[in-house]
Amino acid sequence: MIKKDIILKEVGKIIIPLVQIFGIYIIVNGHLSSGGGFSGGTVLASSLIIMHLIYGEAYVEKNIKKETLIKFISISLIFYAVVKGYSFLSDVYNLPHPALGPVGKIFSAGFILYLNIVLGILVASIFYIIFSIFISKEV
Amino acid sequence: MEIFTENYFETGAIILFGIGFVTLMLHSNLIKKIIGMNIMDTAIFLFFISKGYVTNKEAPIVVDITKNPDSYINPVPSALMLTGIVVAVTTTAFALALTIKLYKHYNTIDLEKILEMREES
Amino acid sequence: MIKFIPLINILILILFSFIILITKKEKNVKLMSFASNIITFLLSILLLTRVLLEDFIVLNLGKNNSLLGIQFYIGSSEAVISLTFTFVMLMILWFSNSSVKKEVSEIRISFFYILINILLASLLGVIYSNDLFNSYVFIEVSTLSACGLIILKDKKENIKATVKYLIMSTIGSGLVLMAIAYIYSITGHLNITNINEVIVSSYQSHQNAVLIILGLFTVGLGIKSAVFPLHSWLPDAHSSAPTPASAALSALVIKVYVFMLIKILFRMFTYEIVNSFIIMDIILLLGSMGMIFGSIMAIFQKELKRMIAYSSVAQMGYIVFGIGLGTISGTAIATYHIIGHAVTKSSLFLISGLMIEKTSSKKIEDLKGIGREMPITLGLFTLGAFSMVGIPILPGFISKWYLSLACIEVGRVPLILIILASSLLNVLYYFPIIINGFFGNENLDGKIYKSKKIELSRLIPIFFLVLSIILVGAFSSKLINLF
Amino acid sequence: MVKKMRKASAVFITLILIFVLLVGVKDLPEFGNINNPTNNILSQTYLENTVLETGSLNIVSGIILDYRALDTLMEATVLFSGLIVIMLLFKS
Repeated sequence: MIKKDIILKEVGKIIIPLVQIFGIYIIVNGHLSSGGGFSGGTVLASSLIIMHLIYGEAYVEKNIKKETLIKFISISLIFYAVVKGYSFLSDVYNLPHPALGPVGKIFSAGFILYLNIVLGILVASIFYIIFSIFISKEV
Repeated sequence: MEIFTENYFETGAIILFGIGFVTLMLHSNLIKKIIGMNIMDTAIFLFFISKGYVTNKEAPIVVDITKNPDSYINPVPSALMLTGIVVAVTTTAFALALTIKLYKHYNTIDLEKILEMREES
Repeated sequence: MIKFIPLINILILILFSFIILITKKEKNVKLMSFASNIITFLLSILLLTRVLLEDFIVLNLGKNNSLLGIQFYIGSSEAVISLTFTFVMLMILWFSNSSVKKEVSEIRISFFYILINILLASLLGVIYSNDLFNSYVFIEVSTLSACGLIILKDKKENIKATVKYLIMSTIGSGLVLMAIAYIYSITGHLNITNINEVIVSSYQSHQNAVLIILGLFTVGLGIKSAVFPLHSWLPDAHSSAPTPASAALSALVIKVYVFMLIKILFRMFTYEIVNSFIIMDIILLLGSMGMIFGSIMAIFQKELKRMIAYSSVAQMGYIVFGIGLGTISGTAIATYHIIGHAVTKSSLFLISGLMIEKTSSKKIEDLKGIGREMPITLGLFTLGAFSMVGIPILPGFISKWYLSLACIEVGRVPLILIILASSLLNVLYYFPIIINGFFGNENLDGKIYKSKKIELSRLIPIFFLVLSIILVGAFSSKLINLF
Repeated sequence: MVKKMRKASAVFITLILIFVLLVGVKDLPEFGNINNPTNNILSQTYLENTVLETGSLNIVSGIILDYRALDTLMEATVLFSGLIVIMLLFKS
């Protein structure tokens, strides 16, 4: 799985940050333009996958451990479920919830921005883990 | 007959669904079966999405907030199909994982051959 | 706050399953799984008492608007079924506390508990949800987690059975989604109550489409719930899974889809609309065929678990038969049979798991004389089998009795013959096990009395399940009146 | 021979399925017409209220993360259970 091609490595250095920034852009602008947690998360996951393919698994492991990713998944799902359960309750009982903010700005739309970010992390981690399981055929 | 040319989106989706279904039924190769499964799912998404279309209207992303809300298409099918796509992706991933595992055990991905093997042993 | 119990049930189950993923110690995993299941069980009791007072609860999620968000509808049948399911799942968990280790390797055990939690949450979701697309998503979750339960054992047959199950159920869910697309196209709603309002006034202008929708729902959900000609995946999947998993699959999972079919046929469309189409006769035919052929297939099986799995096909036939009658009483009995069969089949599977573990053989013929070695266990098995065959007071008899009454009510008396024939066939495959187990004289040589005794603590959950079989039978008239 | 029979029956079943579904399409409302039942009060309310009630300019995003958020939560659970099942499959 180790490709020592110099061109790939150098191009990877430029491409990967761009892809990551693009993914984060899609996630954060989910409530303003087309996009959102799922599509942005897949873009982020693809950047991790490119990293895995070019530099090998050890390099990705050095930056983000798989156990950390699993912790990310668990924590973001817990956050999602708790926040959403709270917001269902708050709709009925008029409990406090974050202000909607000015329409059209990044920090607006109440919970939606945070949920999108959480979903992005979740989707990116899950897809990368599935990919690495497929490629190494073990957990 | 003309209703089919008017409802060309639905007709196309149904025919695509048939193609996926027949791929799923005809081939015993598991990868081809999974491809058939995917075509089937995509056809259904196409069918569902076409329900939301309204002639001469825009995608439901507000750019100008003062614009009349009547100028956008129906957003419900798009919202539903976003969920549907993720479900289909997960099912595909799981089916592929099963295929890898089956290949490890039997050294073939031909489902008919695999099913025959039990009767021998 | 009680209104929110359905949502809290689902959230607690999935939350704990998320936490289990990052929990290392096995003791904590078990503790959390038990805690979440006990909480849902208690909350379901609370929900039932509330529903008995108010007839039904409607819960709107999302801006408190019944039109825009997702709606949960809990009537009395939903509440009773959810109580039964949480109870059965709790007993299965209790049983697996000591047994699952014998079939599943050490590192996979925490996955078992995660999958059980997700499975129960998704089943409860399908039961509660009053929104078609939401039900579809819950169905997909339940399919994936059911697949996971089958592959807990790392054997060739399990993977093969899972591939079969996955392909079949993908076709099934595809057809269901297609049906949802059609119905959205002609009504423009996803909420079952709203669809009902629209479709009652407009179904006559869409006769063909309505027939196709009914057909797609029947076939799609029929594949998933193993209605007779579409059952080919069930015996492999249910017999190869580990014992607690096959109890859950056979007792709970396949029932949910039939219950959703009941909701769609009789709450979304009404009795009047449905009975004006040919589909009800087809459902009735499928049900009767399932009752007969499922039993016939079960007779020829040589492995105990496969036999019980085929018996599930036959019992699904009873439920579908009740639906196919197309009357209120038929539906009530179908719902009653869902509950009766859930408790009976789970106890039968758990007991057969114990017997297989002790004799270390899957074959039925090796079970001869087992009554001498494990008298209590076989005694419990006998009670379950009596319920399946239809000995009075037990739920099996009661559903057969009321099904016959419902047949007379709609003037289809010859159908009673099918019920009778199916009961006789049931006798043919359950009684040999019991008779050979207790009385087969020539088999008893060399078998020592109570030699394969099982610790009483492992039998307690099965005791509770068998007790609940008797209770479901004893309170049958009250239960049927509820539905 | 058995194989051929099976293939023929597969094609036959598919043709019947396509035919039946196309009969259904014939019964459905016209594509893109503004008076279809799908463009009812439900989609109207979504279009009018989403920006005001959720503050999201992307109406689809507002629907899946606010009004129908339970769908999305279960969708995340689908992903989660898919991951669990795949991890389970390759754990040995």
